[in-house]
Amino acid sequence: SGSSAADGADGGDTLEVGVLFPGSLSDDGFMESAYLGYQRAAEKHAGAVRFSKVEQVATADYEKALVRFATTSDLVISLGGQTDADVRNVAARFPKVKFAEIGGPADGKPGANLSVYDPQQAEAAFLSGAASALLSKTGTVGFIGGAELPAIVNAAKEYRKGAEAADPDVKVLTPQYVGDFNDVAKAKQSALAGFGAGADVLGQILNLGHKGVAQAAGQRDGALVGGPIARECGSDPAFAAYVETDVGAEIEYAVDHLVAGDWKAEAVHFGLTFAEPHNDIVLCGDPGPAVGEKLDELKRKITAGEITTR
Amino acid sequence: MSAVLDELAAGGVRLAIPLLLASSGELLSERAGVLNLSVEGMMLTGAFAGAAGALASGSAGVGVLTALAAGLLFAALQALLSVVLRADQIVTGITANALALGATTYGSRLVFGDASADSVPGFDPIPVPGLHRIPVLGPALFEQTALGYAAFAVAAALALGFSRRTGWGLAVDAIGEDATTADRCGLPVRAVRFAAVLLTGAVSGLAGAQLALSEVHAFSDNITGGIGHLAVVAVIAGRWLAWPTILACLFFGVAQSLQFAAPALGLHVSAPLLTTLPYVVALLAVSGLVGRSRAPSGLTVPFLRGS
Amino acid sequence: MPPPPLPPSAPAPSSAPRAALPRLAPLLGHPVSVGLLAVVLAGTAGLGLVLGAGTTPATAWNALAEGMFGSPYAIGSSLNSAAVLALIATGFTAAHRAGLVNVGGEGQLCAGGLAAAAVGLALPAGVPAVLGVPLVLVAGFAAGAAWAGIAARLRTRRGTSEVITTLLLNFIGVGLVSVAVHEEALLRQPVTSSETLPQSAPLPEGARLPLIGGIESPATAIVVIAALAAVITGVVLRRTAVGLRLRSVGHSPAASARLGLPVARLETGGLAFAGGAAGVAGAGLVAMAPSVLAEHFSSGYGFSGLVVGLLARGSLTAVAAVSLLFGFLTNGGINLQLAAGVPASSVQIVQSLLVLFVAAAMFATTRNRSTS
Amino acid sequence: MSATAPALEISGLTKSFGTMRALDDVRLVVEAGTVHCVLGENGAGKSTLCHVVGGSLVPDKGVLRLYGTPYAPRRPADALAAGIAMVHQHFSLVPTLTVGENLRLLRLRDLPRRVARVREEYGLEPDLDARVSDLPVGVRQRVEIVKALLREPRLLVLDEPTGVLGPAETDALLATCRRIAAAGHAVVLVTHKLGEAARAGDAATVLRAGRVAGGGPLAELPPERLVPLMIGRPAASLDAGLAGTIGLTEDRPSPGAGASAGPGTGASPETGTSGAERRRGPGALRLSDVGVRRADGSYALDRTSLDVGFGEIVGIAGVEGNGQSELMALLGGALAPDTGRVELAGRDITRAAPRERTRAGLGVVPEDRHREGCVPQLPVAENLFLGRLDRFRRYGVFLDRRAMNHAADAVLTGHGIRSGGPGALMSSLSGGNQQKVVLARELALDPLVCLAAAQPTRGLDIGAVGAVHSRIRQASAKGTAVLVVSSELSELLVLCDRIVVAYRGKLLGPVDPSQPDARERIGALMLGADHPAGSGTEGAGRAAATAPRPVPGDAPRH
Ligand SMILES: Nc1ncnc2c1ncn2[C@@H]1O[C@H](COP(=O)(O)OP(=O)(O)OP(=O)(O)O)[C@@H](O)[C@H]1O
Ligand SMILES: Nc1ncnc2c1ncn2[C@@H]1O[C@H](COP(=O)(O)OP(=O)(O)OP(=O)(O)O)[C@@H](O)[C@H]1O
Ligand SMILES: [Mg+2]
Ligand SMILES: [Mg+2]
Repeated sequence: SGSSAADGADGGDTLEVGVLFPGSLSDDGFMESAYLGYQRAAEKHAGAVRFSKVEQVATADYEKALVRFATTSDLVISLGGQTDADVRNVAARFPKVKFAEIGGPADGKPGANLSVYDPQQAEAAFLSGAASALLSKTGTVGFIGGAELPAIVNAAKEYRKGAEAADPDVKVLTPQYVGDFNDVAKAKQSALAGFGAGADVLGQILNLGHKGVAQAAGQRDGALVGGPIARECGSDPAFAAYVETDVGAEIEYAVDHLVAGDWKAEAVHFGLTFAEPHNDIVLCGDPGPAVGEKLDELKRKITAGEITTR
Repeated sequence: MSAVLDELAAGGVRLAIPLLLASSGELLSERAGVLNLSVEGMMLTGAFAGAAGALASGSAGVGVLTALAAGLLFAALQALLSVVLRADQIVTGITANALALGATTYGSRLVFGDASADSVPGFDPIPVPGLHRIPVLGPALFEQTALGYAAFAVAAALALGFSRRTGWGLAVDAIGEDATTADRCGLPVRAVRFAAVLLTGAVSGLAGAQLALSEVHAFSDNITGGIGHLAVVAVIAGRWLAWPTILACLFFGVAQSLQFAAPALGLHVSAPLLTTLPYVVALLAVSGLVGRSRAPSGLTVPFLRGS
Repeated sequence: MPPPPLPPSAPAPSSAPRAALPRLAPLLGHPVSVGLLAVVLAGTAGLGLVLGAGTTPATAWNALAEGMFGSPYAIGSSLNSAAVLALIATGFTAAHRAGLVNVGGEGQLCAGGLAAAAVGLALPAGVPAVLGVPLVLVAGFAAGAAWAGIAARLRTRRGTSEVITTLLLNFIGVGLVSVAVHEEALLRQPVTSSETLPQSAPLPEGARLPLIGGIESPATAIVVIAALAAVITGVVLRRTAVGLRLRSVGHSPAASARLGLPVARLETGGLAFAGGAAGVAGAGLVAMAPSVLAEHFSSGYGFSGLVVGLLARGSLTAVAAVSLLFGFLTNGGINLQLAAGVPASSVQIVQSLLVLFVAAAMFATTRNRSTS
Repeated sequence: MSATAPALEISGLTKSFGTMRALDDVRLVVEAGTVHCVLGENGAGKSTLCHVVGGSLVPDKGVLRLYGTPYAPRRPADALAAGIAMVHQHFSLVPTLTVGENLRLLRLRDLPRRVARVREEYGLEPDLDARVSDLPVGVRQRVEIVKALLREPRLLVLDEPTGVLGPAETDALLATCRRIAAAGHAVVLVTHKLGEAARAGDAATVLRAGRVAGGGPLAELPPERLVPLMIGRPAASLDAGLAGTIGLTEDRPSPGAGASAGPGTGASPETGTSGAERRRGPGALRLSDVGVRRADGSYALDRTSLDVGFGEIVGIAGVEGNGQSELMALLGGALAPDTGRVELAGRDITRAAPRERTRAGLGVVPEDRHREGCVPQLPVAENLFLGRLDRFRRYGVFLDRRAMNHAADAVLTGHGIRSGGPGALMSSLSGGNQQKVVLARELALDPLVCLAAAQPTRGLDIGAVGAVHSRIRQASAKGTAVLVVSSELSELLVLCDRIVVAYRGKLLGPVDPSQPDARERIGALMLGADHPAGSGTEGAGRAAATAPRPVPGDAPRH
C-alpha cells in the first residue's frame, strides 16, 4: 500500500510535496521548527522535489488547502493536531496520494496512505523537567503550556515525571496553561505567578509566548528551559537550557523516503528511541558535570526503554 | 498566600495597563461618536513600530516615539476613512485590524527576520522607594516601568481633563450625542472626531509599545492577541464613563491574572470561561442589569451637514 | 430627535448631479466605476507585494485564477465559502431593513454550529439524510435566532444598542464553543486516551450536507440554501407587506408604532432572522467535511459576512455579488500562497486594502446626497 | 463696517437639492436697525435661506454681504464668528445635557454675566439644572432664544420661533426683536403670521417656490397685498375666522367667528353627508380621572376628566408643558395612565395598542409629525396605507403596489394635496402637504369615532391652515368627535364648540368661544387663575369641564 515509487498527479520526474502549516512560520516554536526542516529538505532535494506550503490557515480552510495539495502533490504533510479530522478525511478521498500528519494524537493509527509522526514532545518535556530539577536552587520548578491540548497536558505530566526522576525531593507546581501559544503578555504573567510561587526554573511549551517567560525570568532572577528550537546559548541569560524537539526532522524523514521510493504509511515515534535520536537537551553556562551526567543517564534509560514517556 | 495575592494584584494591573491606555482613548472617541473597532490594529501597529524603532536606534525611548507616530498614522487613516469619507465605521474597523495584522506580520519578517528571537531594547521596572513594599498595592502600583507610570498619568489626565465639567469634555459629549446641534453651536465636529481618533491612535500606539517594550522587549506576530478588542469592551462595560471604564480595565486585568494565580490558590477555573468573563460582564453592564447605561446617540453615525 | 445609530442605510438613488460638478461626475461616481477603481488600486498594491515576494505577476495571476476557477474543486469550495458569507449577509440585510445593525454574525454562527453539532450527534448513526439534514439546519437556525434574540430583547425592552450587544455576544459565542469542545460532559468526543483531541465526534452520515456538484466538487447543499434564502428574502423585502413594515420600522419606529405596526415584534423578528441565517451558516460549516465541531470553526466568517452585508448596502443582488467575490478571493488567496509562494500576510494585506478602498469609495457614490 | 451699509445683503442666491430648486436667484436686503420678516408658504425656501445665512448650507451661487463686508460662511462656526445667531425650529439643544451645559457649549466668556443680562433685559430665566430632554417644547424654545441672545448678535435669525410659544411669550419675543433693532442690530424673522409681522417687522420679503415674490417696507404692505404674494390667491378668499389665526384680525375680537365660517376653502367632495350617519350626544371620547406621573413624581395629568361628544369639536388651550403632550401620548397609545380610564364610544381603550385604537375608530394626529406622524423616507402612498396593508394583496402574499398607488392617488386628489404623486417621498413634500397627508390618513379611518389632533396647523401656511380646518369641520359634521390641542388660541376660537384650558395637568373651564370675553377668560385660566370670570373655584372649573354639556344639535358652524 503506497510503498511504490511516485504515482502522483504529475507523473513527471520531479516529485511534489505540499506542507500545511496552520500557524505562523515565524512562531519561534513548533511551526518554525518544522519550517526549518522544510527548508533543509528543500535544499537537499532541490531539483528532484518541488515544495509548496501554506501557513496561517483558518480552521474552516484546512480542508481547502489539503485538497489543493492532494490534487497536485505526491506527498501532503500537515502539521499540528488541529488538522487531524481534515487530514483523515482528505486522505481517504485521495487514496493515491501519500499523507503525513505531524503532531497529531500520539496514539493515532496510521491509515492506508497516511503516516502519523509523533515528535515526542512529551519526551522532550521529560528531559526539560529533569534539567529544571537539576538546575533549580530552590527545589521548586514549574511548567507552562500554551493550551490545554492533549499533547501539552501529556507533556506537563512528563515534565513532572522527569523532574521527579532527576530529583525525588523536587517540588513541581501545578502546570499552567496560558490559553494561547503566542500571547507574550499572558505568558509573562503566567511565569511571574510561577516564580512568585517559589519556582526558579520553568519548563514550557509555548511558541512566541516563551519570550514572556524569558522576560519574567530576567526580572525575577529565574530561568527557563527553552525549546523546541535550540538557540545559541548566551543570547539571553534567562535560558538555562534548551530542549530541542526537531519537528522538521519528520518532514525530512518523509521526503527522504518518498525520494528513495520506500515511503510507507506508518506510525513513527521520533525522539530518543528512534534510530537516529531526535530529541536532545543543551545546557547553557556551566552547571557542573553532575548535571550533565544525570541527564545523560536519563537519556540512556529512555533509549533503553527503561523509562517510557508514552 | 500573600505572595500569591501580591502577584494577583500586580499581574492584574500589569495586564490592565495596555487596556487602560487604549480604552481611555477609545472612551473619548466613542463619546465623540466614533466606534474604533480598530484599536486592536492600532496597538499592534504601535507594538511593531515601537520594537522596530527601538531595535534600529538602540533606544527604548525612540521606540516609544516611533510607536506613537505609527499609532497616529494608523489613526489618521482610520479617521480619514470614517470621519472624512464617512465610510462605515464597523467595516473600516474590522478591516483595518486585518490590514494591521497582515502588514505587521509582513513587516516583522522584513525587519526582524531571523533576529525574531533576540530582544530589543526595552524598559525595566522602576520601583518607587518605600511605596513598593506596601503589601498587595505596592507591587501592583509602584513597580512599573516608566511607560507604565506614564499610562497611569495618561488615563487619569484624560479622565479628569475630559470630564463633562470641562469645556472639552462637554464639547466631546455634545458631538457624540447630537452632531448637528454641536455643529450649530459652532463646535468643529469633524475636527474633534478626527482628533479623538488620533488620540485613540496615539494612546493605543503607546499601549502597543508597553506590550512590546515594557513587557517583553520584543515583537511577535499578533502580539496584542485581542487586547484591543478588550479595550473597546472595557468602555462598554464602563458604560461610557471614565472612572467605571478604568475600573473595568482593572477588573479585566485581575480576571485574567486570576487564571495564573488560580493553580497556586488551588482553584480549577476553565480558561475559556475566564477569557469570556469580561464580555459577559460588559453585556450585563450594558443591558442595564447593573445600573442604567446608554451609548452616545451618535455612536457610529457619520456627520453630514445639511441633512 | 437624533436619528437612530445607523450606518448609512438604503442605497442612495444616484440623484441628479450638483450643478457645480462637471459632467463626468455621474460616471465617476457610478458604483461600478468606483468598484473598479478600488480593485485597480488594491491590485496595484498587490502587485508590489507579489514582486516583493519574488514572484512574477504572471505566476501570481495564474495561481489566483487557478485557485478561483481552475478546477471543479476550486469552484465548489469557493461557492461553499460564498454561500456561508451570503447567508450571514442576507440576514444582516433583513435586520438592517428594520433599522438594526447585526454585528453578531460570528457569535450566531457559533451558536448555530453548537446546536447543529448537539442535534447531529444526538441522532442515531443510521439516520436518513432527509431527516438528519433538515434537523441539523433547523437547530442551527433556532440557536442562531435565539442568540440574536438576546440582543433583540435587550433592544426592545431596555433600549440597549444592538450594535454593542451583538458585538459582545460574538466573543461569548466563540467562548462557548471552546468550553463545549473541551468538556466531555458537553460536546467533546469520548476521551479514550490522553491524546483525544478537544473536538466533537464526527456527525453521522445522515446529518452531513449532501454534495450537489458530483464527486469532483465539494459544493454542498448550503449553496442552494443560501441562494434560496437570498432570493426569498429579496422578494419578501421588496414585494410584501412584511418588507414594507420592516422598512417603516427601520426608518421611524415612533411613527410605525403610531400607525399600529408591532414595532418590537418586527425588530425582534428582523434580528432573529439575521441570527437564524447566520446560525444556518454555522450549521452548514459543521455539517460540511470533516463534520466535526472544533474550536475556531467559525474562522471569522461572521465578521466577513458582516462586511459583505455592509458593503452590499441593502441590495440582495449586491449581497450575492460581493459574497461570490469574497468567496472566490479567499480561495484564490490560499492558492496564491500554495502555488506562487506569496506569503499569507501579503494576501491578507491586499484583501483588506480592497475592502477599505471600496468602503472609502462609497463616499463618492453617496456624495451626491451631501450638501456641503 | 460703514454706517449706511445694510446689515445683510443677499443677491443672486441659488440653492438646489437634486433637481429641486429651493432658492432661485434670491435677493434680499436687511437694513441695520430693522426687523425684516421673511414670509411665504410651506416649502417656499425660507428655512433654506436661513440655513445659508447660518452657514449650515453652502449655496450653489450667490453673494452675501454682512454690514458691507463680503460674507461666505462654510460652516455654522463662521456665522457665529461673524456675529450671527440663529434660532432653529429643531435640532438645536443636546437633549442629554442640562440647559446650563447646553449654554456652556457656546464657549462664551463671562457666561454668568451674559445670563444675568438676558434675564434683566428680556426677563428670560432658564432653569440651568434641568435636563433638556425633560423639558416641554415651549420651554426648549425659550432656552433656544436665550442661547441666541447670549451671543449678543448683530444679526439674529429666527426661523418660525413663535410656533410653540404662548401669547405672552410671543409678545415678549417680538419686543425683544424690536429692542435688538433699536440697538442698531438687525433681525430676520421667519413667520407665517402676518399679525406678528405687522407688530414687530419693519420690512418684509415674500418667497414663493424659491423666488422672491415681492417685498418692501411693511408700512406699504397691508395684509391684503401680502396674502396674494404668499399664496397666490386674494386675501378675500380666506375665511374670516382663518384670518384671525394668522393675525390679520388678531386684535379685533372675533365673536362668532366659527359661525361666520363658510364651507371650507378647499375642494370638499364629501360635503353631502347623509343625515343618517350623523350621531350626536356625549360619550364619543371619555377620559375619567386620568392621572399620569412624571419621572420626578409630579403629575403631568392630575386626575383629569373630559368628555367629547359626537360631532363636537373641543379645543384644549394652554401654555405648552401643562400636560397636553402626555394627553396626546395617552390617546395615541404611547403612554398608559397611572390611574383612570379612557373610553371610546363606551369601549375601554385605556391600555389598547395603537392598532386596536385605530380599529375602534380613534384617529390621532400627533404633535411631532416628522417623528411620529409619518415616515419621511417612505413614499406618500406607503405613508397613507401603512396601517392597512392587508387590503392591498396580490396572490395572497405580494403587496399590490398598483392598487395602493391608485388608492393614494384618489386620496391626494380628494384632499387637494400637492406632491410629486403617490410615489414621491414624504420628505419631499412641504410641511403643509405632509400635514394634509397625515390628516387624510386619519380621516380615512372607518369607523371614525373621534379625531384627536395636536397642533394640526403648526408651521403651516395660511392656505394649508384653511384646508386643514375645513377637513376637521367636515369630519365633525359627519358626527366625529374632535379634540384639538393647539397653542394657537385664535385657531381654537374659530374652530371649537368648547374650549378647556390645560393648566398644571388639570383641564380648566370650559369656555364658550362664542362669548365676547372668551379670549380674556382663557387667558386668565392659562395663568391658573383660580376664579376665572364667570366660573367658580378650580374644582368647580374642573367639574364643569367634565360635565357633558348640551351639544349643539345642528351646529351653527356648518
Ligand atoms: N436637505 C434637503 N434636501 C432636499 N430637499 C430639501 C432639503 N431641505 C429643504 N428641501 C426642500 O426645499 C424646499 C424649500 O424648503 P424650506 O425648508 O426652505 O421651506 P420653508 O419655506 O422653510 O417651508 P416651511 O414653512 O414648511 O418651513 C422644500 O421643497 C423642501 O422640500
Ligand atoms: N432631507 C430632506 N429632504 C427633503 N425635504 C426636506 C429634507 N429636510 C427637510 N425637508 C423639507 O424641508 C421643509 C422644512 O422642514 P422643517 O419644517 O422640518 O424644518 P425647518 O423648520 O425648515 O428647519 P429648521 O428647524 O432647521 O429651521 C419641509 O417641507 C421638509 O419636508
Ligand atoms: Mg421652514
Ligand atoms: Mg419649518
